Amino acid sequence: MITASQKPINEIIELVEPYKKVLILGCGTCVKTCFSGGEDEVAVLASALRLSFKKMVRSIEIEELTIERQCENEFIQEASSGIARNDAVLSLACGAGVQALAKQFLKEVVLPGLNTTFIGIQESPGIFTEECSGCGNCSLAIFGGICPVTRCAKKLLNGPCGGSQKGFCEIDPDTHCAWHLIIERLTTLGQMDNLKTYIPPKNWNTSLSGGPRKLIREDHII
Amino acid sequence: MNQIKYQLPETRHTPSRFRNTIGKYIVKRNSNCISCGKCSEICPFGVHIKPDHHKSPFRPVEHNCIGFDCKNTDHYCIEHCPEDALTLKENPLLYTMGDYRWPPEMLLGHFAMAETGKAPHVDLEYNLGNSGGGFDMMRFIEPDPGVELTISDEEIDTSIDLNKTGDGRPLKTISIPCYGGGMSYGSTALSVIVGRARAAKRLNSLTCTGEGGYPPQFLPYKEHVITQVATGLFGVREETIQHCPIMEFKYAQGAKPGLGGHLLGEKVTKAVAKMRETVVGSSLFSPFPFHSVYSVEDHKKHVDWMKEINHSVLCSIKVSTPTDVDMVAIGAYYAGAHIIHIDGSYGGTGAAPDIAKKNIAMPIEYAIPKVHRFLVEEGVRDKVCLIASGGIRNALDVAKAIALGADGCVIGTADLVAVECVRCGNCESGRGCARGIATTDPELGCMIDEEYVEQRLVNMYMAWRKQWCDILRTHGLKSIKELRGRSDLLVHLDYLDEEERRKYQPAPRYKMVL
Amino acid sequence: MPQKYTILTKAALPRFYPVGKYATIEFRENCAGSCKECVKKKCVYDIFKDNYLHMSKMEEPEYLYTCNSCFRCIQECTKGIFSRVVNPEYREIGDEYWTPDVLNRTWYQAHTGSIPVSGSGYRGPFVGKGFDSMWTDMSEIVRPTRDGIHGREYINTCIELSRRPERLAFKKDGSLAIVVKPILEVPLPILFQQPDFGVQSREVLVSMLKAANTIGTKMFMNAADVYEDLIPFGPTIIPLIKKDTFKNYSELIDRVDMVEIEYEPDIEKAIISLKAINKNIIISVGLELRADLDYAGICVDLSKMDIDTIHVYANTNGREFESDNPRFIKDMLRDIHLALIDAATRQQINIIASGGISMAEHVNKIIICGADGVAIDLPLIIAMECRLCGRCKKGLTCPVDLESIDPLYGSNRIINLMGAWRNQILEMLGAMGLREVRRLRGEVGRSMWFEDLERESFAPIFGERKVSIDVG
Amino acid sequence: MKTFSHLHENLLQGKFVVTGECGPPRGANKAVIDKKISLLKGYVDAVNVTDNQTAIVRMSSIAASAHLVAAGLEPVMQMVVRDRNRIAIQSDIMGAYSLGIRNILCLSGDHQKFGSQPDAMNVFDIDSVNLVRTVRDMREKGKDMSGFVLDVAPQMFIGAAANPFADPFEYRVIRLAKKIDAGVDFIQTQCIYNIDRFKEWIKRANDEGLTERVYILGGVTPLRSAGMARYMNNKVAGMDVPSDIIKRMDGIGKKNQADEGIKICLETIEVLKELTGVHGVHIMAIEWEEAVAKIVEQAGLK
Amino acid sequence: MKINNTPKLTLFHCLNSFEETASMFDGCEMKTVKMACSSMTKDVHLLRAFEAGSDAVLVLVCSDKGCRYAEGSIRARKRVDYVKTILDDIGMDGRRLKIFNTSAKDYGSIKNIIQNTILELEIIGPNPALNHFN
Repeated sequence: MITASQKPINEIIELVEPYKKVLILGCGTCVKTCFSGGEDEVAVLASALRLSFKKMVRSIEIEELTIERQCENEFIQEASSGIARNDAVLSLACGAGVQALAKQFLKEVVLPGLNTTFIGIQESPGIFTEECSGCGNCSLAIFGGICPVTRCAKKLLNGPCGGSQKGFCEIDPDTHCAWHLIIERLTTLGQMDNLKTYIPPKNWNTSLSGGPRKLIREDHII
Repeated sequence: MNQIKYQLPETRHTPSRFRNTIGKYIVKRNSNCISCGKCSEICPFGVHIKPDHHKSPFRPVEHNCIGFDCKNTDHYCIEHCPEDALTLKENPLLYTMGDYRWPPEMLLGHFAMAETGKAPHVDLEYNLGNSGGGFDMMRFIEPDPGVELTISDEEIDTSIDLNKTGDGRPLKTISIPCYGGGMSYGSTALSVIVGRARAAKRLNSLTCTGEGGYPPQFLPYKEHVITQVATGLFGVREETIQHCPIMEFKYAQGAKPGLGGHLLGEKVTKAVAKMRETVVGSSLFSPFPFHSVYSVEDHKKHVDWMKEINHSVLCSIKVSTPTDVDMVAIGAYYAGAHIIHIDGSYGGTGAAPDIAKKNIAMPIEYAIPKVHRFLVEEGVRDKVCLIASGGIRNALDVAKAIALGADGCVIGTADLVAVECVRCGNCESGRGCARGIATTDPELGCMIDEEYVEQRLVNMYMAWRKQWCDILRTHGLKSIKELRGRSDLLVHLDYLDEEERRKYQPAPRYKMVL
Repeated sequence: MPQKYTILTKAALPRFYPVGKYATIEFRENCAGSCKECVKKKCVYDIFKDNYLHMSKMEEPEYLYTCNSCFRCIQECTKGIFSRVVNPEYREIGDEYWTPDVLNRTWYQAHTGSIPVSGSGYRGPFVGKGFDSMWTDMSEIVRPTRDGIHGREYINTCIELSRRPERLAFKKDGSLAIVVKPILEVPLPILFQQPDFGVQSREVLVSMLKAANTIGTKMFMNAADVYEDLIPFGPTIIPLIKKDTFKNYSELIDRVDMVEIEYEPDIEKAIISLKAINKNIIISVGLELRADLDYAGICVDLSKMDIDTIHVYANTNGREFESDNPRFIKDMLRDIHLALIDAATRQQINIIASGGISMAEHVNKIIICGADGVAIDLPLIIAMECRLCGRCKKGLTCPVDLESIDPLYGSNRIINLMGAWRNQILEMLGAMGLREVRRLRGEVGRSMWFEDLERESFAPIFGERKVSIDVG
Repeated sequence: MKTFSHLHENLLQGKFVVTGECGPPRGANKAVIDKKISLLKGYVDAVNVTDNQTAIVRMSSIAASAHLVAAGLEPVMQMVVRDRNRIAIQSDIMGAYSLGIRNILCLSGDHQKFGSQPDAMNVFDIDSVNLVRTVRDMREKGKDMSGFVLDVAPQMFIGAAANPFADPFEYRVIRLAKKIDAGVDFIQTQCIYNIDRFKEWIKRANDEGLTERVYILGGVTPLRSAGMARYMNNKVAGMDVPSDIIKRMDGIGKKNQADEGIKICLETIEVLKELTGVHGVHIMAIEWEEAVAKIVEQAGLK
Repeated sequence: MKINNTPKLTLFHCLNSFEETASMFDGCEMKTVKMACSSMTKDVHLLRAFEAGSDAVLVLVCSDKGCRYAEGSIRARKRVDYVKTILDDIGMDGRRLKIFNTSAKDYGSIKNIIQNTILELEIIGPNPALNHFN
């Protein structure tokens, strides 16, 4: 899923300050799962904003709504009338959701309430870790299902650097060295040979380095 | 008595249909867990499971946990956890579950029996309800230590004979002293009733169509399916009478005596309507009385008609329990019934006005001895099979009912509990049973498969059979037939001196929020 | 065919969320969030759907008022984050006698006008106190009056409030030799009575009167509360008066059909002067069932006076007043009924019982015990969503804003409740094979009593009972 | 006032300056550089040394610039942010300064997609505006980006590019202002063919007073052929070759097209000379350094 | 700003952590909210209490080991901590939100908690978002 965290509330206050009527629009998919943009978070943020505006002796009208997904037009439509009657939309969705709104609604102000962080998983309750950077060219098969591009701070492809110690990364003693994990796992799997072969420079053309990407499935286009 | 070894149907582990099971205890694992797997190594009950190829253990399987008793063993996970990551509590969910007649532990106990085919290993009180009267106050007496037999379960006879009249019709024998009560196609999902029929075949017992017709799916098990004739005559056809071993006339249902049946329009789907020869979506009423029966003579005509259609069929008369139930019973016998089936007022039902369930007619505990005694006095007790139902919840209720004078019992609710009914009572509201049991909703009705029903029922009855065998053995009996009418083996706590009473397990009596 | 008496009901949604029985416990922290299998989406009863609505408006915490207890959300949640608890507020409404369950079912009936129906068997204790220690009886086959759901409309639920002549006498020409008083009857054995606590705003009273008027019954209310603008309800009102002060209400007395005077010694004189004010008036005497009174004896005395009805009061829970070990109304009624039979006046006088009548079944049961009909008070306000929280007794605001209830709505709710009650009464009468509720009065043969059943069925087996039967 | 380079000095004196361009070789052959130096020396005030232009790997612009310095020709070292993160950029600037390089042109750089190695990961750690700011801060505050005080801070004359022909047109002047605010000293524009549009742009820049704060060198590229004209219009991003110029080239015989190109170039220079706010020309004779001498002489800029 | 004289408190509690008695609330206006389990007090409930004008909000939970749902009390505490940071961020002063482990039987200490809160409110001041239009 895509993880995100809520922007500091003061930043959000600044964002919405110019507007009198704001719709806080939650998204019931990824960001709900990481507790940053579901119904509950929308309610909390709305309440906090109302309080802080009251405190500033400012009036603001806040409407709350959470739709299933903000990155798909089908679902965005549900928010249509809500968006129309407000001055601005504070979107609690990932960046894709915010942009999908901006794409769909020509004249409405769309503000991001979240910082989109990464593609990851909930490793254990409350702990989310980045697992994939969407490089567009997956080589997890070689690395025993552990991604060095994402999880090695140096994106090294031909083995660990000299900085890892006791299985932890030199940049953060709480982060496992991805290469340590890869080696451990490949040893278990009996696939250490994978690491003996030379791995050529990665083609970054398929990643964001190649410019914004487009996925086209001709068979779905009529 | 010759030494027969009974072929018992095989029990098989049949877990819950649901993802999360309900346990008496809750076991929580918090984030301190380092996935060392210690808990899964020591727990013999499968609460903690960590397959070798998994990094971290599964969420605890709480319903297998034996709770605080575990403290005294060497496998108490809470203390063995090196990280203090485990917590054990009594599950507060139980306070919201069940009722006076079926307390939560009895429900859970039956779930466990239906899952494993054995008595639950968790300390659940599954034999006694919380109702404060009737079966819940009765106990089997402390047996004389000398009388206990040392024979295996296989050598104990739990069968009963249904035809004692000697009228030349088949001597139908069923291997357990109970059979399934009527549940109609329409009130209950098809897979459930067919599953019951399959179980009846494996158990060599019977199940009953209820008043809802005879779906063709019953045919492979027809030797084990009773056809019910009730006032609406829904789905009764000549051929269904021809291929059934027993024909049941339902005069009243214990849970709503004096009232007719009522199947809500929503439950009358296309298939149901076809079966009942009626229109889709229209509510179906069964009137209370048979409009053709206004006297015992009329009733006899009924019975004769049926016997004429099928020369080997046995006749069962199902009546409820008014004050004059004894008279009704004897009348039924003389009209030619092989089985007199009395249905007490605390039994189950698909839907009944609350006012009827609670207030009309008497509990089965009173009716059994009343009828038994009267039949004895009339000298016909051994000519007729007396079957009790309506509030028989567990193996001990069955045994107690037999000791009070019945030959056997009919089981309804417990069958449903075995397939995970929680008795929420919404059998007919909205789309019907949310748990997919008593429903014909196209979606909800597909939540259960026949095989699951069959095996869960076999499991439960095999667990019950173990209990019956234990009782019989400890009281020196080899056959459940010998237990019939042995009310001397029973005591009622309210009829004992204080001191005497202390020898027996006290009756659970706590206040519940209903 | 003559018009048959029916009570027309019309669904009346509650104005406030009824206090539901269950609340869910859900630790969202463990939630999988956007789980496709989310049980909240799949709830058969769509409970969570509504719940989200009040989540965003949220004035009060999130209870699942309409949870139907199927346990599926608990058992199917992919992360097992649900648990359930009995709503603490639910535990607290009502009291021992007026249990939350009674309130809930009353609300349901007032809402829908239908009788509570459920699946599965009976869920309660084997036997209880009071009305719960008796069962009504039915008969199996040979009672031709019982036609199930059909033919129930032929069952008559009328009762009289006027005195019945002992016997008719005729002159030689065939005309009546005695004066037959006009007959006053109500079409169902239930009268209304002003509750002795609770919100008593004009709207509340008008709601009750309107309902009584619509279904053709009458309502006992304090004469002092009968303001001028309630006079249009005149024939529906039975003013409650006292010996000392009734003269202040002579105008009112003149305009109503029936009046009730509180029992005091030497009541007879007052009755005579009442008749002087309105010679056709039907008189009821209200008698508190106090432990220090020989109420059966008093009733016998009263039955010999020129009155029509005796209205006996137990407390709200159906108990005797002023007693450390109060008896229950069913036993007290038995005594009174039998005393009147002994005095050979039972046929002439009517007995209305009130106190502790909380469910439809109690009406039948108390009639079996000897009453002609009942008067109810609390069910009326419960029908209008009262929670018996007792806040009004402390001068606090009413959580369901009873004082401003719209009488049209309020009466609708009460009519629904009465419609449902009457249907249940019919249900039982049908099962018992009776065509008339009047035939049920004193008909203990149509009942079974715990103590009798124990003696008959269990004593021959278990011997002497050592734990005394406590069903009073 | 301090002058940072000869180019700066010339501009300060109000001279209409000329800069040329020198693309380093795709290899380590210094002779190529030497040849280009010989072609340009004496004709221009400074020479831009491109930095892996069009993302094709070449000798580094620092090294090539150093060769120019050694040969006595003043380089304008181009630097793109595509290949270096901020760490490399700052260190390279310091290195360049130590080698005697005094002019820098701060650019974003062409995307590698069209270059020789499209698989490469690009950097774009900071953008060109920030690069300008970084160089300016080093010069003026003596600090690197982290705020560390440098013992000798590079003192460079800072240039940047501007493209009056890219869309949206309205924004082009705003962007120019933004670069000026960041501290740019001189601007070299994209090749000018659409002279009308350039006039409009410079007019707006004048109106905003921007041309008083920065030296603008108009970019010109002599067309070698009609094909080149068409190619530049169609394939090179941000290039605007009006159709009448293409037509004009087409109307000339193949042999004389190069001369015609130079002619067009000279005409453009003539216009530029007269425009207020234009302080010189930047002649980008791509791989045709011979043309520079010709143009400079014929335009009378020597 | 209008300052109300009697402090307004909202108290969230579960069945086992608190039992209401009248004399407990001398000197303040108290709204009590009985929860099925105090851990069901969601973030938004707490904020709404402030929106409704409370000067302080108290959450009473069972002891950490005493929670019927095993971890409810701990969760409630974490959630309260989170809301405190929100309150601090928006300048409402997180100190006006408090959580205590109590037991319904411990009448005295609950009374103390309430009185201390009232005293503390004299320092912190009334709800700064109170009494404004909107």
